[in-house]
Amino acid sequence: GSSTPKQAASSAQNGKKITIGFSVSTQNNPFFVTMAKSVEEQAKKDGITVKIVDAQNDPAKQANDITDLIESKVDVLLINPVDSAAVSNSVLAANKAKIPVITIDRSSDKGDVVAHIASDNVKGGEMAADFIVKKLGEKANVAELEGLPGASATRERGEGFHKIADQKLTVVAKQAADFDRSKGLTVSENMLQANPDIKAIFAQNDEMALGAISAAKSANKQILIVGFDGTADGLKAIQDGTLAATVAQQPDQMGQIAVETAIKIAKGEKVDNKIAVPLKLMTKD
Amino acid sequence: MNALKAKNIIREMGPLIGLILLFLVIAVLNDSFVEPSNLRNLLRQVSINALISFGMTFVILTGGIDLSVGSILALSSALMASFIVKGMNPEVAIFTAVIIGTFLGAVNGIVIAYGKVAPFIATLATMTIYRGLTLVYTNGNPISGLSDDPIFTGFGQGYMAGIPVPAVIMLITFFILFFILRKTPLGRQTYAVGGNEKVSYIAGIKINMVKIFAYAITGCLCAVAGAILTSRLNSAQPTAGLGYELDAIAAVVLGGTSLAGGKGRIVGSLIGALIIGTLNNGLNILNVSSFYQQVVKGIVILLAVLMDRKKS
Amino acid sequence: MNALKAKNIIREMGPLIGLILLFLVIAVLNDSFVEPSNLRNLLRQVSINALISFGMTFVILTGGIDLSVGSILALSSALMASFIVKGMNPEVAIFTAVIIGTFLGAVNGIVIAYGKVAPFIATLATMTIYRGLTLVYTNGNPISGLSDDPIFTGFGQGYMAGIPVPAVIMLITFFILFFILRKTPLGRQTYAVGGNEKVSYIAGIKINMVKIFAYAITGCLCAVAGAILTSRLNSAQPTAGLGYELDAIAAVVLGGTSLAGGKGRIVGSLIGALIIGTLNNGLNILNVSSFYQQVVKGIVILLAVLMDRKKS
Amino acid sequence: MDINLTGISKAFGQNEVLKGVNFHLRSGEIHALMGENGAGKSTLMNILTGIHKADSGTITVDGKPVQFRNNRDAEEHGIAFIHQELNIWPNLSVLENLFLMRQVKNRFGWIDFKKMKRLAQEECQNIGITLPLEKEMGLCSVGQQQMTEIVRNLMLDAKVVIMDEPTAALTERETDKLFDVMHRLKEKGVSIIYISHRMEEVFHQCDTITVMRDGHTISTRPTEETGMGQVVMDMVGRTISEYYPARTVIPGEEVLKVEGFSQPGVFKDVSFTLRRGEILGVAGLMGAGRTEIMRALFGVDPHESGTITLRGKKVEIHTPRDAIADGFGFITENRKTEGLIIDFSILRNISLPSESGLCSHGFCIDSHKEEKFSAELAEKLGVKAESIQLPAGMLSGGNQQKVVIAKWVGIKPSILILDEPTRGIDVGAKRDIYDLMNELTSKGVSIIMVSSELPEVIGMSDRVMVVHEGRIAGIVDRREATQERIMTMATGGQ
Ligand SMILES: Nc1ncnc2c1ncn2[C@@H]1O[C@H](COP(=O)(O)OP(=O)(O)OP(=O)(O)O)[C@@H](O)[C@H]1O
Ligand SMILES: Nc1ncnc2c1ncn2[C@@H]1O[C@H](COP(=O)(O)OP(=O)(O)OP(=O)(O)O)[C@@H](O)[C@H]1O
Ligand SMILES: [Mg+2]
Ligand SMILES: [Mg+2]
Repeated sequence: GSSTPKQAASSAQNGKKITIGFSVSTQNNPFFVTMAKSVEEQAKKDGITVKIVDAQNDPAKQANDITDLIESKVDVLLINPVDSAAVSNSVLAANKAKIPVITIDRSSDKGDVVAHIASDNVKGGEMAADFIVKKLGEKANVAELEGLPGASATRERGEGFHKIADQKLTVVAKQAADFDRSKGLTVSENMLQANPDIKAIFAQNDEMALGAISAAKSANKQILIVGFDGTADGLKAIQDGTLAATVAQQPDQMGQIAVETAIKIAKGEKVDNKIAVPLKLMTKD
Repeated sequence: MNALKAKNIIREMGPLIGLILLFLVIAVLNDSFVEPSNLRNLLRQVSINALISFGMTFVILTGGIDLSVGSILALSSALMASFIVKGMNPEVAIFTAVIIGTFLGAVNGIVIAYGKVAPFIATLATMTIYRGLTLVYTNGNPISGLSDDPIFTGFGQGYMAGIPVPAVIMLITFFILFFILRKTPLGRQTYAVGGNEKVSYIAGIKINMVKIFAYAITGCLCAVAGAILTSRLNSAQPTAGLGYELDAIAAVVLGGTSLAGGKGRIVGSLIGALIIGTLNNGLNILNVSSFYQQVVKGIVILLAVLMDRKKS
Repeated sequence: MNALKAKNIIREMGPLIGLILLFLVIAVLNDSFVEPSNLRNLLRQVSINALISFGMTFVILTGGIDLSVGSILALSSALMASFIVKGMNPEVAIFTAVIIGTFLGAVNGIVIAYGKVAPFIATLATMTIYRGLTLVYTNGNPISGLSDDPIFTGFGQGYMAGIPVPAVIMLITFFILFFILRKTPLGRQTYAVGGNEKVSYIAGIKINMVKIFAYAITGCLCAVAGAILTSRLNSAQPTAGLGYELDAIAAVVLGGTSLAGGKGRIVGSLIGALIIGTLNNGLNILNVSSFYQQVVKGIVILLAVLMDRKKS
Repeated sequence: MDINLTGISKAFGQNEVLKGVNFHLRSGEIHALMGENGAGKSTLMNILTGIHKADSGTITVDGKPVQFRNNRDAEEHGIAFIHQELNIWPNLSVLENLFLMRQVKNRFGWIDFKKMKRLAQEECQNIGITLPLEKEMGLCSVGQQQMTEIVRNLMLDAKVVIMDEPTAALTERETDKLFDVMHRLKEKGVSIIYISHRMEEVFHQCDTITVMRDGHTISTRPTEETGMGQVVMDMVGRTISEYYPARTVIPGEEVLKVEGFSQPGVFKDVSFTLRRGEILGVAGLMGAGRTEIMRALFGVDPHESGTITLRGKKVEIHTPRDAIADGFGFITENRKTEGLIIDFSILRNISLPSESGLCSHGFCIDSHKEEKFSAELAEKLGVKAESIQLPAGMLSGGNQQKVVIAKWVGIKPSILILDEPTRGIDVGAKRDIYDLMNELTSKGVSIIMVSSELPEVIGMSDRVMVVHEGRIAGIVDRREATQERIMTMATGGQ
């Protein structure tokens, strides 16, 4: 289905410049930085105004941010939720203010969302595990670098990975490195120390994977490392052959699609309710 | 004497003047800032930090500090949410969570008072412990699917006489605590302990009790803030409250309370929380880029304290 | 007299005994912990926090605190990386970054000394400002594609006589600072300012200079730590150093230095950093679940301070 | 109330401070407790009031054995204790300091500040003093702080009042007020334990004198049956022939000239000169601003106008550092907050301003040299301590004062400002300090001595400068200086 609230549509048709508000979960992560940047660039290209607010990974701050955006009467609200459950009330509030909502990357548990643009984190975790199985065969020893404990990406990517890995691989170590490259490095060093027979590492984002690469290098070990996100540094590492694969999320596409969808909505055009941005397993070949 | 009083008043007005200036600047730059609906938002947004900083004021007045506020908030909110999910009456669950928060705060106080551990390190430790327990308890997952009970949802989202309920709670708490600090022996002893612990001990003040009270009340208020947050988000987040300690401490210090203990006022903390809240709200409304927001926020805090620097 | 000395020694050994206990426990639980390769890792991992906590020791001895360490690390490391990318000779870039770090630290010191702002709030403000500037400068992206220059890569990754270069830097720095604190008037004055600022002022000590020095040396060491990190990761991260202030302060306090200022030893901070590093390394090696890790870490820190509680 | 302490022993670590002390207080008497610095007087009183626990011995009150838990417990049993080291809350107002432990509440159970203020004013009127009730305690002068402590304790309606050197920070007038009150209390049957190092006071006011030395009770005698010589003999184990040593130094040329020194609201148009080897006494009432003038002169506080001429050369002093560079030394009146770093060892406290001079190889401190330096000074001043490695905070009040003096003598100043230098110091040590002053002046050091003890000012000064409400009321030569003359000038009379 699709919907186009009349208010927003009419204001756009009156010739007033369209303003969209974008609440992004964090800017402390290149993935979301890329997403925010592509939103900004696309908006510039299309000649519309965009207000970007950064929730700094805090759902409460996001709730505040969104009320502030509603307050400044944006035409369309783009939300990249910190957490699907926590964002629900904000979406409901936007519904009440008759501002159409688009969610990106993570969904909202409640409320009317005109369009949801995402790639599936759980699916991505599965893809990573499948890749390792394909490369190393079943029962290979793998280690997992988790993101920030309690964060939704941590949960979903881990869930997908374990769906496959618990059956077909041997997960010998699993430690949090908070999506941070330097923590990824030290934690990998320590995991490799304790388990010299690790054959592969799945890192829940590219930053940690890059840390793991440094660790493998300094331990002089050949290890299959798989990342997630497909950031610029991650892709470069694939070119260099140090990173075996990354589950690329294409945040720039997400941003572009989101802005285009928002404009359509503001102009009263129909849009799809679910827009999937495909995940791509990037490897050297 | 009169000149002294006038000087005192001006000094005490410092933070308020800062707040008013900030308010005016943002209002001039964007009129939607002063719309009633935004002011209501502002109050609601401020309430959580304000409640925590009220507690923090007590702690800082005794010469302590509490870094574990965010973790207490998260743990009590997770427990509350799971009670509700398990079918407990939401009001009872809120009440229970507040008791738990008070207890967690009291644990801080006991470690500090009887264990004689420096407050910074004691609460740094409990900060990680309580956060870890929250993650263990929730398994890292948010708890959602909470009640639709109107009292529960109203707790964070409702209005009373046009004022958001969280703001009402904040104001009522403020008046109670203001009164305790000003007019009761316990309040005066809070100042005394922070001013000179040794003398207070010799004089027969139960300094351990005063300290434990300060941390317990902080824990209690964190749980109240947690309940508001849970109701607003209609879910409990294991990562809720990360970094809240810094905002609370900033609010208290912006309000003119000395980190050395013994000197300060809770009105100041309210104003401090309003400054921080106004800044966050205003920077969003003015659409300042999130990278620059941090720079601006830091500079404004610095200016506000410099304006008011003679204390400390 | 001798009994007093013996008591003092035991008290001063407190943190060391804690470290040894921790070491033994982990070694018993998993033998790969004591392998030379892991000890080398451990030293390398510890070096960054240790360097920062050496600086923090000076700051805390003056009665201050520095929350901006992580942001200084990030900003100086981002600038360094961009200089290298722009073609500057890596060694010159490291040197320049260290100068910049020292300058950023000195800014803290100046705000605190001349602006008479409480250190906590001053560095809380600069923490956000410096972090914001880092994000603005890097646009939120890591800077990679740095040099393959062996001196540069060796800075973080190399070995000298079988010891990781970062650990060598840490040890050399340690001895220099140890000497400064123990043997030079500047070091003594650092203690005096923290012990009683007024008395020090009347005794003719340039308290502002002493304070600025403490913050500047901290900034300098943050930049050195940043250079090590950049070399290890072969890239600069805008989010580098988040939360490092807490680890550094914990190391200093675990080492027995009083947050009230005037009392403490830099050896203690080294031991404190080793305790925290050992804990992190050990918990990873023992593959403790990340949720429980936090709980365990908090409890160990608490126990370590309780063992050593009589000071503060 | 009749209090009997028998066989009280107490050791701090290995330092045996009290070794079986006996002390008997009868009801309605003023009982002086005397002894050298560090004899254990304060410790004994701390034990009586429950602040410290005795290792052995018994305390009986009206025949019943007691053991107080803390000060408050003692207060509730009718024993008030005015401490030597002022026990104040610097962050609270004078009024709150008076009432913190016994707050007056209204019928709702709230604190009734108005009523407390009224009560405080009444009490002050009774005694005949005024206190700035609203002022923050930390901003008050030591004298005002001391008076507040006294008033607070008097309001307890105690049956026993212990006064540990109450007059150390008071001037003549306040001291007289205090004596009036003491006698009024005595008439009401209150007993008073009075600790002081001032002989005249003790002999005029007290009924009985107990002398302690090295943790033992040496003697307890009614005042009529003893004399100053005897008491001094009991205290220090030797006779001290004369109270004030003869001044033999003949002042030389003028070294310091201060002209038109002013700071609005604090002091105005202060002009005086100081000659080489001279001791200039400074007298005045509490709050006259003597301390303020000295602080400004040393650069601790600002001054707005005026010139300082040192040996014919104009100098600018804006920080203590400037003053030290110009050869000034300054012994502050408040040793606890401005004189000592309590946690530092005696050694480090003494060497603090001299550190840069104790360096070998240019920049590193020579610890042997430092130790020798401090040890010599500590010895010279007769600091009584087990070891100079001990924290200064562990010393008795008088010994702390000696450490402060040692510190400043150590920088070899050419002009030494002493603000209440003998506050809390025993007769023997006082004499040592006077001798030291003479020795310093004979070596050409000039001294400015602010003191509230008129006999001391008259006994030791070459000239006496009297300060009244921030102005110089006059400067009189030693030969013309009488107590009456100085008091008249100090109170604004001609
Ligand atoms: N808390 C303490 N810890 C260790 N030693 C102490 C402590 N309090 C007092 N002393 C020691 O006990 C001795 C007696 O001190 P006390 O204060 O009783 O002397 P005093 O007779 O009151 O001297 P003064 O006339 O100088 O006030 C001193 O040597 C002092 O160093
Ligand atoms: N730190 C301070 N801040 C503000 N006012 C002060 C301070 N110290 C003293 N005063 C005020 O300055 C005036 C003079 O102080 P003070 O009583 O110290 O003078 P004094 O002549 O040295 O007397 P004495 O030495 O006998 O106490 C008083 O009114 C006092 O309250
Ligand atoms: Mg004494
Ligand atoms: Mg004075």
